[in-house]
Amino acid sequence: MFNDKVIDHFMNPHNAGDMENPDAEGTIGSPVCGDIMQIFLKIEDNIIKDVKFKTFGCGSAIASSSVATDMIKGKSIEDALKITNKDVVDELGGLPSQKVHCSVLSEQAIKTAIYNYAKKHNLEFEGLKGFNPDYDPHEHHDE
Amino acid sequence: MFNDKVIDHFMNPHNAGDMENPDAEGTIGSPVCGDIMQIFLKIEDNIIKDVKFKTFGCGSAIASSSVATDMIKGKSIEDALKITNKDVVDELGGLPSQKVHCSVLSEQAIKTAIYNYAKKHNLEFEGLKGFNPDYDPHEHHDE
Amino acid sequence: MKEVYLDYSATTPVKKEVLDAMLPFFINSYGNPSSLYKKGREAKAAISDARKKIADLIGASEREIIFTSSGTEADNWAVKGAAYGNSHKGNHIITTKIEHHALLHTCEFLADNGFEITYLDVDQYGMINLEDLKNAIKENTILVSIMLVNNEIGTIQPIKEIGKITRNHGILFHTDAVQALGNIEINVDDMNIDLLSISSHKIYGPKGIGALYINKKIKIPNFIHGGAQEYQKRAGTENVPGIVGFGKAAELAKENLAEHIEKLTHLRNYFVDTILEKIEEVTLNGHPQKRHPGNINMTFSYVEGETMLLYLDVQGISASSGSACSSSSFQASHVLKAIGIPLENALSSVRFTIGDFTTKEDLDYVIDTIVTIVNKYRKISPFYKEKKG
Amino acid sequence: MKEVYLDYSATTPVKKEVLDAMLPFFINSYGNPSSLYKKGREAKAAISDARKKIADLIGASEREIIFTSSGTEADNWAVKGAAYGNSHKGNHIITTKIEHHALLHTCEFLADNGFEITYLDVDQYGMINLEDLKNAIKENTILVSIMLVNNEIGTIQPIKEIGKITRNHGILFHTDAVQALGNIEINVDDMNIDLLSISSHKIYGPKGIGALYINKKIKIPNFIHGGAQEYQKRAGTENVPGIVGFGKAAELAKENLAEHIEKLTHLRNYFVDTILEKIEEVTLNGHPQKRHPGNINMTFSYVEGETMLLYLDVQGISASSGSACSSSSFQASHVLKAIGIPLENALSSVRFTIGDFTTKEDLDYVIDTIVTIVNKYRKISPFYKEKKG
Ligand SMILES: Cc1ncc(COP(=O)(O)O)c(C=O)c1O
Ligand SMILES: Cc1ncc(COP(=O)(O)O)c(C=O)c1O
Repeated sequence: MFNDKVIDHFMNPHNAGDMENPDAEGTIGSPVCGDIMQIFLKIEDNIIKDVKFKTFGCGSAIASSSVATDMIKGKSIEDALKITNKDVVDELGGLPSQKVHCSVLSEQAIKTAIYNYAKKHNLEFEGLKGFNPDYDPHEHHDE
Repeated sequence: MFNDKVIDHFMNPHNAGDMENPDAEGTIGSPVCGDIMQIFLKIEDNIIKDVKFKTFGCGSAIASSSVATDMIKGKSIEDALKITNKDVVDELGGLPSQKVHCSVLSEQAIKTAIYNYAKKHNLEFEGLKGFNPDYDPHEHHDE
Repeated sequence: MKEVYLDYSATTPVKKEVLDAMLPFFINSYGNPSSLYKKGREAKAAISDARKKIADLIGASEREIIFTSSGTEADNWAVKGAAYGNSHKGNHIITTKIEHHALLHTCEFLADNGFEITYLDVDQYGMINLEDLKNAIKENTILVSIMLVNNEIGTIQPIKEIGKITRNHGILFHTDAVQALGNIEINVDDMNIDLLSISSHKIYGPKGIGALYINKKIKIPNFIHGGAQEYQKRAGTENVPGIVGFGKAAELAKENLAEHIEKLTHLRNYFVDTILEKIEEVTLNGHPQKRHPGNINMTFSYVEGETMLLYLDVQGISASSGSACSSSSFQASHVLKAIGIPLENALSSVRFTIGDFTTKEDLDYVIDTIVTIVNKYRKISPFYKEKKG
Repeated sequence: MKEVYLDYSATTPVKKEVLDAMLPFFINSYGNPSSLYKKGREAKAAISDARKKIADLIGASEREIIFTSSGTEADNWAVKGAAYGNSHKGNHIITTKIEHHALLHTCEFLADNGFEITYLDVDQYGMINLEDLKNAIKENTILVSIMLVNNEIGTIQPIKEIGKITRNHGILFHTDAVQALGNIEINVDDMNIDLLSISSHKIYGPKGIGALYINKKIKIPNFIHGGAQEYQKRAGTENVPGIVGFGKAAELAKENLAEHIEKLTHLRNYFVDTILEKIEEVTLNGHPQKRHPGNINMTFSYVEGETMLLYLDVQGISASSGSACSSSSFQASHVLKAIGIPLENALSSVRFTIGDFTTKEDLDYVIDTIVTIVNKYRKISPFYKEKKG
């Protein structure tokens, strides 16, 4: 069902755990959907210096978060915002179709964290245009 | 399903075939029921000297006729009339329950032949009391 | 003693390759295909593979094949499903007088529940008349169900033409292809079929598994409700070894189809010709050409069928009086009646069906035995008068 | 890699003795049981023998066992049959909120077709309340269907008492005993049961075969129409190897019942006690005593169930999130919801089911793996706050 890379990221997720005093934080999902995702960011000069995630979610959600957090670490906020759900899935080498929606969760959690950061600091990012932090990934990716 | 004695009588039936100038003849059943049985008798001094049968019927009907004709050969008419369907089945060593009705056919054919003989010669036999030549064995032995 | 099995239309032995394909799924890969772990995924993949092979054999696509427990269940589902799923449009169903009991008794059930059934007549060969069909179609007709190959006399119906008529009228068309599968070419698209029933144990696969082809353009309500198996169309833990066996049997059937048909046709003709040459007053029932390649249904006048079957059985030969499921009560077959055979002749008819393991030697043995039987029991038949000279 | 199968309630491997009993019926004794010749009679005798063994296991008589293709088909037949067969008397059916989907979806179908269904609540252990049942019975109640053993949490219902109530009211009583068979004592007469569903693949028999017990005093209409098989109650060529395998499995289950229950109970208790000792904030779901001897359903708070199952799978361990047939969509189980478990906990629950091939070593390996998983994923759970000190 899952390829080795997915399994590896699932079993040994990168950037998982807590962060003391994050500069930005985003939470998405709810236990009602069966999964919840939190992202913590350290941001310096518009660069994502560090990232951590926590999740109560399935293996695909964990693996996606592991890869997605790797991908944004060290990037500028604008560049991080350019990373799509599809990029994450590609980086993982593919997910079963009924699991693709789980990868949306990490993308959305990152955007939410940056959205909160932007709000707090009164910033605007091109990549956040049209972003709605109350978006529910489950409604759009049902089979 | 069938014991060896039944199979043996079925495959090598005794007293099967035609008879020239029989003294008595009885036919029972009809192709509508799937079987028909004919009995021919030579009778001398109330003794059944010879007997033949013909049938379009199943294996059990053939085996029963083979045994029944053996049983009446050489007997007086009154003694022959005493032979019941059960005696025939016993002599065969048993028949499957759904096949017992086939053995009734030979008993009834013999009685019919004697009935016809009695009528022709104006005789009366104790063993024919209550006998109805239009009796249909299939109506009474259905499963 | 020699044993000759000539009842391939009743059921077939499982081919060794088929059993070999099934064996891993009993003790090792025994997982429930709905389970997410490895053993479950193995089972699921095996089902998908089998489904493809079966789809291939009839020119369907994988998602159009839904496994059932038998041809009978497929017939029940197709006909009841089409009936109840379209009861808002009408309540009239057209079928024939020569269908298998799985179809006829399902129709009787529907007739008891407010549906109206027309049973088409057939000619002396067992063929329906396309004009009769056209005339039978009414405003409220919702389903036509006509079998592809008859199980007793082997007659093949003009399915493609029937399908054209039903498509023109926008009526669903089901065909019972249980006897056709693996014995004639089937292509569901070319034949304009909406629903088609098949069964594994007639093509050298295991018993207890069948399938219903449901054209992807149509929908019928479920028959067995429960878990989400079979694209949520038929509930119940999948019979994995059975499905795998059916798949393998279908694969072999596709590979061998031309050869199989040729071999059976050849043996069948040899048998029929030899019998007709050696015995008088014998007739072949069913269509002379348009018939199942392995089917021989003959009337041996004056000899009762059950007598013949019993004698054959004692000699190690398996044959039947028509459909296996009614053979415990020897009655005149509804099919022989429908083709107009008089009752005595119907009761004097026996079906021999040839299959992949039949040899010419087998047939010679059977022919000799038949000659013996006919001679023996005609002599003691009240109807028979020997033709002298 | 080590492989440990702990999903015996989803399905079981076929025991070697069972497969050995089945094998002759594929390639040699392949006759159609309806056929009159030797090969047919052999198959018929084998079916009768299997039927006796299954009847023996539940205290029934031979004629009361009718083979079906699965537990699901038996459930469908029992409930639809009882419903339509008694629709002149009423249209009300009582069942529970924790039935298998085979039952629930059948009831939904009936609800769509004019029947009225009452779903009884259960307490925190999954037990129904007999007073609730009595209060639910109305003038128009025609059927009570309550499962014997729940498949997710293992709870055993007070079937005998339920049967007393239904008998007093002259209402038919069906029980889904698919999980109970071979795992607890069953006696249909003692338990006042009218209809009972069972399935072979849960007791080390093959998939694709089940049975419905129909008390000889009652009659329900047929579900699958066609040939005269199964005392004319269920049509379709019999799955002879499947039936023979089911029979053998039933024979073994009867012989080993006491030992089986003892062994499973012992291993189950060891597993539960060790887990509870090693991991905090874990609970056992279902009834503490009145439960299936091999069933372990536990909530590992803060760890998502599918994560746990995937990790276990990678380590060669097969377990499930409840009923196999819904596990392709990980949703909170209707059973856990019915016993009042909050959603997050329901999503953190996993079912392990122990069987005849499970060893203590297997369980130690699984326990160690679970400890690793829980430690690892609780750390990254947004809900979890480690208790310090
Ligand atoms: C309680 C219960 N009922 C019914 C079924 C369905 O039985 P089957 O898998 O034979 O269709 C199952 C198992 O899947 C079950 O656990
Ligand atoms: C034409 C036809 N339809 C349906 C069936 C029933 O199929 P199954 O034996 O798989 O129930 C048969 C064979 O028994 C058949 O010959």
